[in-house]
Amino acid sequence: MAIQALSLRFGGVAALTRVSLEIRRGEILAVIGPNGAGKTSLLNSISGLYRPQEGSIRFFPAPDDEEGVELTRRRPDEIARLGIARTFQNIELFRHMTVLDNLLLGRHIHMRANVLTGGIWWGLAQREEIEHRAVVEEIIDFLEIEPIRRQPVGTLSYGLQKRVELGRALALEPQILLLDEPMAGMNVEEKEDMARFILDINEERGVTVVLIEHDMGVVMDISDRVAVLDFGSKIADGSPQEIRSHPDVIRAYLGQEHA
Amino acid sequence: MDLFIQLTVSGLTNGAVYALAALGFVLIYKSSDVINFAQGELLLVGAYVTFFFVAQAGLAWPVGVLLALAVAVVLGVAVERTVLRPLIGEPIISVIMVTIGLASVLRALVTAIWGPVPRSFPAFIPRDEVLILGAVVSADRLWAIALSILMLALFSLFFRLSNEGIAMRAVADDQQAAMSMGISIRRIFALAWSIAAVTATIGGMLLANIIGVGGNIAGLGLRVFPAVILGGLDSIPGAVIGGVVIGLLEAWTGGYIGQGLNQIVPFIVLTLVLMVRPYGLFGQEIIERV
Amino acid sequence: PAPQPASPDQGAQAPAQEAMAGEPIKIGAIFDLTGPTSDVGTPYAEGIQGYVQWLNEKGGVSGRPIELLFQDYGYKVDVAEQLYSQFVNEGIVAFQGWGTGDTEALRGRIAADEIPFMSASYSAVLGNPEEAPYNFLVGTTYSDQMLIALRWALEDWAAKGNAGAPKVAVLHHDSPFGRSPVPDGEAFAQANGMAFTAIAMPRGATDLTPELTQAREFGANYIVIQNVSSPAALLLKDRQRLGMDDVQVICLNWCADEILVNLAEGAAEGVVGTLPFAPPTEDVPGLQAPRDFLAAQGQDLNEIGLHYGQGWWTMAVMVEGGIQRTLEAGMELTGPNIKASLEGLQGFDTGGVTAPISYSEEDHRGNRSLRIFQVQDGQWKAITDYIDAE
Amino acid sequence: MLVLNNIEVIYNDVILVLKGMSLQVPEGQIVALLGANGAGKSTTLKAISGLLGPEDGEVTDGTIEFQGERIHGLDPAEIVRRGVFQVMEGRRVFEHLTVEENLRAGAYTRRDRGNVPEDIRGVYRLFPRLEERRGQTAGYLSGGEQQMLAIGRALMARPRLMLLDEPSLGLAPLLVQEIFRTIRQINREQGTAILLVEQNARAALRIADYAYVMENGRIVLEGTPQELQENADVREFYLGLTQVGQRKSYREVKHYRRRKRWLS
Amino acid sequence: MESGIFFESYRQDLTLRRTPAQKIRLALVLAFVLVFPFFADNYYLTLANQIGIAAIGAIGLNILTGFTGQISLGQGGFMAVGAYTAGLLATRWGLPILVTIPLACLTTAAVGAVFGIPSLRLKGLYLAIATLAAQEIILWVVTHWEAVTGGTDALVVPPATLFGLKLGGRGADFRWYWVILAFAIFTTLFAANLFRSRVGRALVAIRDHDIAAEVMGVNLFRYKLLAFATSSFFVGLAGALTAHYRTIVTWERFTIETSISYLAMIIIGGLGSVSGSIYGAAFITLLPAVLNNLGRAFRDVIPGIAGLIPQIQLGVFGGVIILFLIKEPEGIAKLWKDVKDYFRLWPFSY
Ligand SMILES: Nc1ncnc2c1ncn2[C@@H]1O[C@H](COP(=O)(O)OP(=O)(O)OP(=O)(O)O)[C@@H](O)[C@H]1O
Ligand SMILES: Nc1ncnc2c1ncn2[C@@H]1O[C@H](COP(=O)(O)OP(=O)(O)OP(=O)(O)O)[C@@H](O)[C@H]1O
Ligand SMILES: [Mg+2]
Ligand SMILES: [Mg+2]
Repeated sequence: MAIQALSLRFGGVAALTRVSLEIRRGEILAVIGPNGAGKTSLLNSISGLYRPQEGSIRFFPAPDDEEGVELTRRRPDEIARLGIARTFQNIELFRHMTVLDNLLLGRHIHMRANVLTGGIWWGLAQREEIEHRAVVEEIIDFLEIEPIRRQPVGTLSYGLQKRVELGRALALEPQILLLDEPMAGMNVEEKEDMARFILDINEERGVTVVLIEHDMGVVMDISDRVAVLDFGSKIADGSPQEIRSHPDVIRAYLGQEHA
Repeated sequence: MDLFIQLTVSGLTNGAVYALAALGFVLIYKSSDVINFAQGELLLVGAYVTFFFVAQAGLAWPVGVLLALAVAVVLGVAVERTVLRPLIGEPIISVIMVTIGLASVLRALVTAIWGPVPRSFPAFIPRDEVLILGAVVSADRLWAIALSILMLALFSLFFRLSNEGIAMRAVADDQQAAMSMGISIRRIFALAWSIAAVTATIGGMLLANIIGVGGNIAGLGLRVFPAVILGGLDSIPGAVIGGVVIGLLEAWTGGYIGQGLNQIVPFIVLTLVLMVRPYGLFGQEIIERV
Repeated sequence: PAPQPASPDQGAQAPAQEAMAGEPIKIGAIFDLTGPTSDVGTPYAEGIQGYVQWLNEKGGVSGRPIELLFQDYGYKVDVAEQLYSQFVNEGIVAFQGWGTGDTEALRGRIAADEIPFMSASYSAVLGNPEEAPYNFLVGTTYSDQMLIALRWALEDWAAKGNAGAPKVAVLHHDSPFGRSPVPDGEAFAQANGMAFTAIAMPRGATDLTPELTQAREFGANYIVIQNVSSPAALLLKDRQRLGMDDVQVICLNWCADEILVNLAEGAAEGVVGTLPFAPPTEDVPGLQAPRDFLAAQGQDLNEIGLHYGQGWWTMAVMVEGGIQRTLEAGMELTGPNIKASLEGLQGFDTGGVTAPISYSEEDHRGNRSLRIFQVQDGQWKAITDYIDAE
Repeated sequence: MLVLNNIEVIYNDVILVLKGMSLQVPEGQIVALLGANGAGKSTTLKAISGLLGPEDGEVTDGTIEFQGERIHGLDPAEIVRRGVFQVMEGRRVFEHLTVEENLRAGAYTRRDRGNVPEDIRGVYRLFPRLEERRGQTAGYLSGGEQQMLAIGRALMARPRLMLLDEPSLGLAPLLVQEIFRTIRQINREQGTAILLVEQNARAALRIADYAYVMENGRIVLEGTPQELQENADVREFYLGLTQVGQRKSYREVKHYRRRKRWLS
Repeated sequence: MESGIFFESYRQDLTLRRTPAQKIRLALVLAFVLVFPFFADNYYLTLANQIGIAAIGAIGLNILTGFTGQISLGQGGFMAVGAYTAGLLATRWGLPILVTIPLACLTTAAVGAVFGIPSLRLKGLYLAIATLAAQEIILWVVTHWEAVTGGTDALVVPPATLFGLKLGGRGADFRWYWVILAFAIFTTLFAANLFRSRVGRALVAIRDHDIAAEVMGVNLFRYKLLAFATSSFFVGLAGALTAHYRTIVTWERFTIETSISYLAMIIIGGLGSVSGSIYGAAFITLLPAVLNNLGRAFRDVIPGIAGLIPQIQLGVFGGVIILFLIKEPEGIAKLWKDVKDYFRLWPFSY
């Protein structure tokens, strides 16, 4: 995916100014930056929730696809169908639905029952539910959330919700997974779990991952590349090691402690 | 041209009556997110209570009106105590439903006490005709304009500047978080309902002055819904301007087209306006950040 | 089915009659005591109940008391249906409805159940047995009221020394109830060279200036109102404010009552009305019984108003014109028999409260004439003799 | 100052979440409460501040005392008035209010209205970013900005005991340091006692005077930060240190790990 | 006591009724429903039929409001579309009900979808106004378009026949019972099925969080329109059944009051619950009936207050709604679930 000179403003606030960024197939890219730097806005632009005023986001679904698809004028659901899934900073699950239903919704684009077949149930809809249920159960196994399958997600603790949200995104079988602070609010143990999930998703399922995260330990350890935003502009971009010692990054973001 | 002026003036002034009725709606919504389906019944109670003090008990009207306003405050507090308090933190839609129940209770009370037959209202609000640009209007409508402007100013300042006003908006945003600020939801609800009942009493008085005290005052509760939405559910200036715009639309369609189309033209215009401005003319956007 | 009054084997039924003696006759009724029309529904209901009580105190019908099964239905159509079927179940032989909504909704059902039905909805269609075989009207239909009003307007116009024909605007409730007399009125106006227009009054309006200015633009000399009292009173006040005093207002029956006079305050002076039922201020013999009955309970008919007599006499027509005549003819008290008895009713005298009531197999309109009344000094006074709609 | 004695909390009349939870916060100290996701930390805080009601939760057993008086069962507003203020998890700012109005909402229970403007300036000094956005609708702030606002709002109440639920959540490293410095500063300068729920165990233990670890609705471990830092489980699961005190790499997480000792 | 339920296959796991207790309950209810009309008189049959129709309408409304989260104040209007379409088709062209009813449903679905267009932009109560507009506009058309609606005061529908069997006349309530029951069961099953499959899930997701649903690939606009259409389809069914069952269509049955009382049904029954819609329909239909009977009983017992009984009934009606919601804000469905949960775990609560 190639992002070029993307600019996004809200009234007077410039959330993004001419940000260009490349997301390479199969990598884990971390996006870091101070609070309010525009990281979430960047993800929102990719998934079609924000309409940037300028710039382009080109997505290349297949390796040999030179042309690519322009995302900036597309609806979020179209973008999802292209294979781009995400999680949210503040957990945006369907609170009154069970974990299972949340994950099954992730399968939405892969299913085809309509009102009629759904209402009639016997036949297509039932077969389909069973089929996709199997896929979802696999994800449930993978994320180790078997015991809470049938709980409404609204009553789960924060950490579990984060996991369910990851599961929902996975259920979409995306090519690119956008994660907005997936480990916020977790203790080290849980972060380790999460890190392992992300690595597995990346390595075993071959999913490209874009990750916003403030825990530098995590960022340094699992990402292949890091991009840094500050005040809506990209100030650096490179391997974790390069970024760690980048003076602008230290000044704007890390502080001395992490240097 | 004469016709146009007459229609415009009468639409404007009638709109002010709508505005007064709409204000209570907005106040309750603004402080608790609740659509009050009993707003019309609050108007009704207000009108009858004033009627009681001024016409039946024979008090001088300033005293009667003050007493009626006091009753409104008591009513607001009573509603909070009996109905809203147990529902704090429950789904808003349940609270909305409860206002439907409340409407029945209030209507029953009023007919039980005052009977079903409408009566004329003591004429302490002047009803003489006044000429404006050659158009005739009744003085009570001018009162409606004055009062709605006054309340507009009063409540706008209240919500912007006073701590209680800010607390009310906070409660509407997030009850639990507001509780954690030490804001007493009960107090805020009682306050909101009292204020709404007070405006309803004022609106009810004016309305009774125009159409008499009777059950159909309550009908205005839902009729002002378009005005409220057009202005923006949570906007006080919106309620006033929405009321006026709807009043004008009704007057023009009534005068030029007729056919009872004035019942639906406001809705059509309103829907079109909303397609351009989904939160009404002045309503605040629902914030959806992810 | 053809009515069979006085069947030859009357004697055979006599023992059955004996056995029934003293057995109450059940009649169902629904009232609007809490709904939107409760202002007029309440006195009407009291009139019906008053009549039943009065009759029972007198010994009932042929020695049998009337048992009135009644409930408030708050003008809710589905509640009306519930109560209707409940009462039918409990053995009613006739039914008193109330408004347009329930009368229309039950129309098909009462025909199937063969339950004679009266109500305070006076749409002409209900007087047509082909459309509504079991509905009977006591009040003059809205259409006939309209014709009478226009007839009077023509005369009045000429009497005031005007040439030609007046212009008439009908301001009506925005519903089928309101519009029901409009087509007949329009036809009459056309036939008589009167300019005619119909203007809808929006429901729940708080300002009728737009409608009035429309009427003024049209140049109306007469305004006929087919609506209930509260909006009509608002219209009168707005009319006065707009200086349209020279336009004569005629109220059809649902706004021609004491409520209008009270609500409109001075603005109702001079308004005329088509009143199918005489108001209490009118000293007719037919109101003496209700007046005395109420007085015995410490109440005053004049206070309660004309809808009391309306309810009273509607019930009286059903009981005396239908049930009593059925029993007297020695027939079994069934819906078809009551219907047949009613259809044989000729010139039933209501003591001057209404024009005499007659029904036939082809026509369930009780009468087609009434007197015009006018508000003078805050009271409805008859100003004409009976005017016929034909 | 604050004493929780054996409290039990039940949600929806059926889900038992706290099972005999006890802890103490002495006057003027910072106490850290650590624990896994779903252990019941937030529930504990809500039980103290009386905010369980809207979530259908209920304290069914045990006592909560603040300065020697039972506070459980009191109206939340009353609890705030007595000086206990919770900063809720997940930055519950009032979205439709401006930044400044949010701060004023925080001062709702204050009686000394005169000092409020000065305190607002104080918050702006602490978080200059908020001052830039003072007139902006809070709902449009970035996550981190909202977090600053939530803490600033708490300061406005000048509480005696502040309950902080994961204050560093979603903050950039620089700001995390900043926030913890601020917490300590508030504690030292104003004498505010603090009960701190935090996942960033390292930072929390650095400023705390005492710490508890909870798991599954009860306290499983407590002690001074030094004591806890020496506990092998805490080192591994909360601090992410290897046996030799090196930070583990997230890349090398083993798929099967040692069970915690306290989960027998 | 059940200690947990285990399933061998996902198919089993996906059935609507899982436990033996649920199956027994269902069988009991079915048995009752089948036997009831043979013992009930017309009054109870009327009530049952009203409940049946209301349940269909309430399920329809719940699809839109409870499951998809779009508050609708247009129920009365949409029912009117169904009723008038069915009525007109039957009167004008003498079509049989097996034709008029589906056509009425489809027409209502189409009208519903048109009025759903503002949902592209509007949300929450602002959208509610679009449905209120639907209510007012439809009723205006119905009462003014005399060329179509006939110009008489009400539209009289000829008594229906089904498979050569006359449904009208005496005993109509009994015969209609079966027709309404069949449609009610169809509606219930359809809705229940819908919400355990893809489309229903997407609708619920939209209610819970529309942005998240969109990002997961749900086309919001299409699904909102779909919700409007599906909901209106069943609301139209309720209207069409009313038309044929009562053999007369009058606008006064479809006012805003109707819309509000249907809202009451689904809120009291349980938003987003199919069975809740049925409970709510029963509750709101039976409450006035019960109060009327109480009123009649008390009128004779305490004659002193006879005059106030109607007002008391009205007040109690409101009071019961309030009390009920205070006790159980999430409706009868939740109450019933709690009762079941309690007995499942009983006597070992917690
Ligand atoms: N919908 C919106 N309307 C107005 N302003 C917005 C909107 N979304 C974001 N902003 C502004 O854009 C800027 C960037 O916000 P964004 O959420 O992208 O930051 P971020 O980098 O994700 O920060 P954090 O790490 O705190 O989450 C912020 O100043 C925010 O106030
Ligand atoms: N409203 C509720 N209804 C039912 N269960 C709840 C509710 N809120 C929380 N719980 C349950 O209570 C337990 C404790 O939740 P709590 O939020 O206190 O955990 P926590 O320790 O704060 O976790 P985290 O670190 O993830 O925030 C969890 O298992 C959760 O599922
Ligand atoms: Mg962010
Ligand atoms: Mg927590």
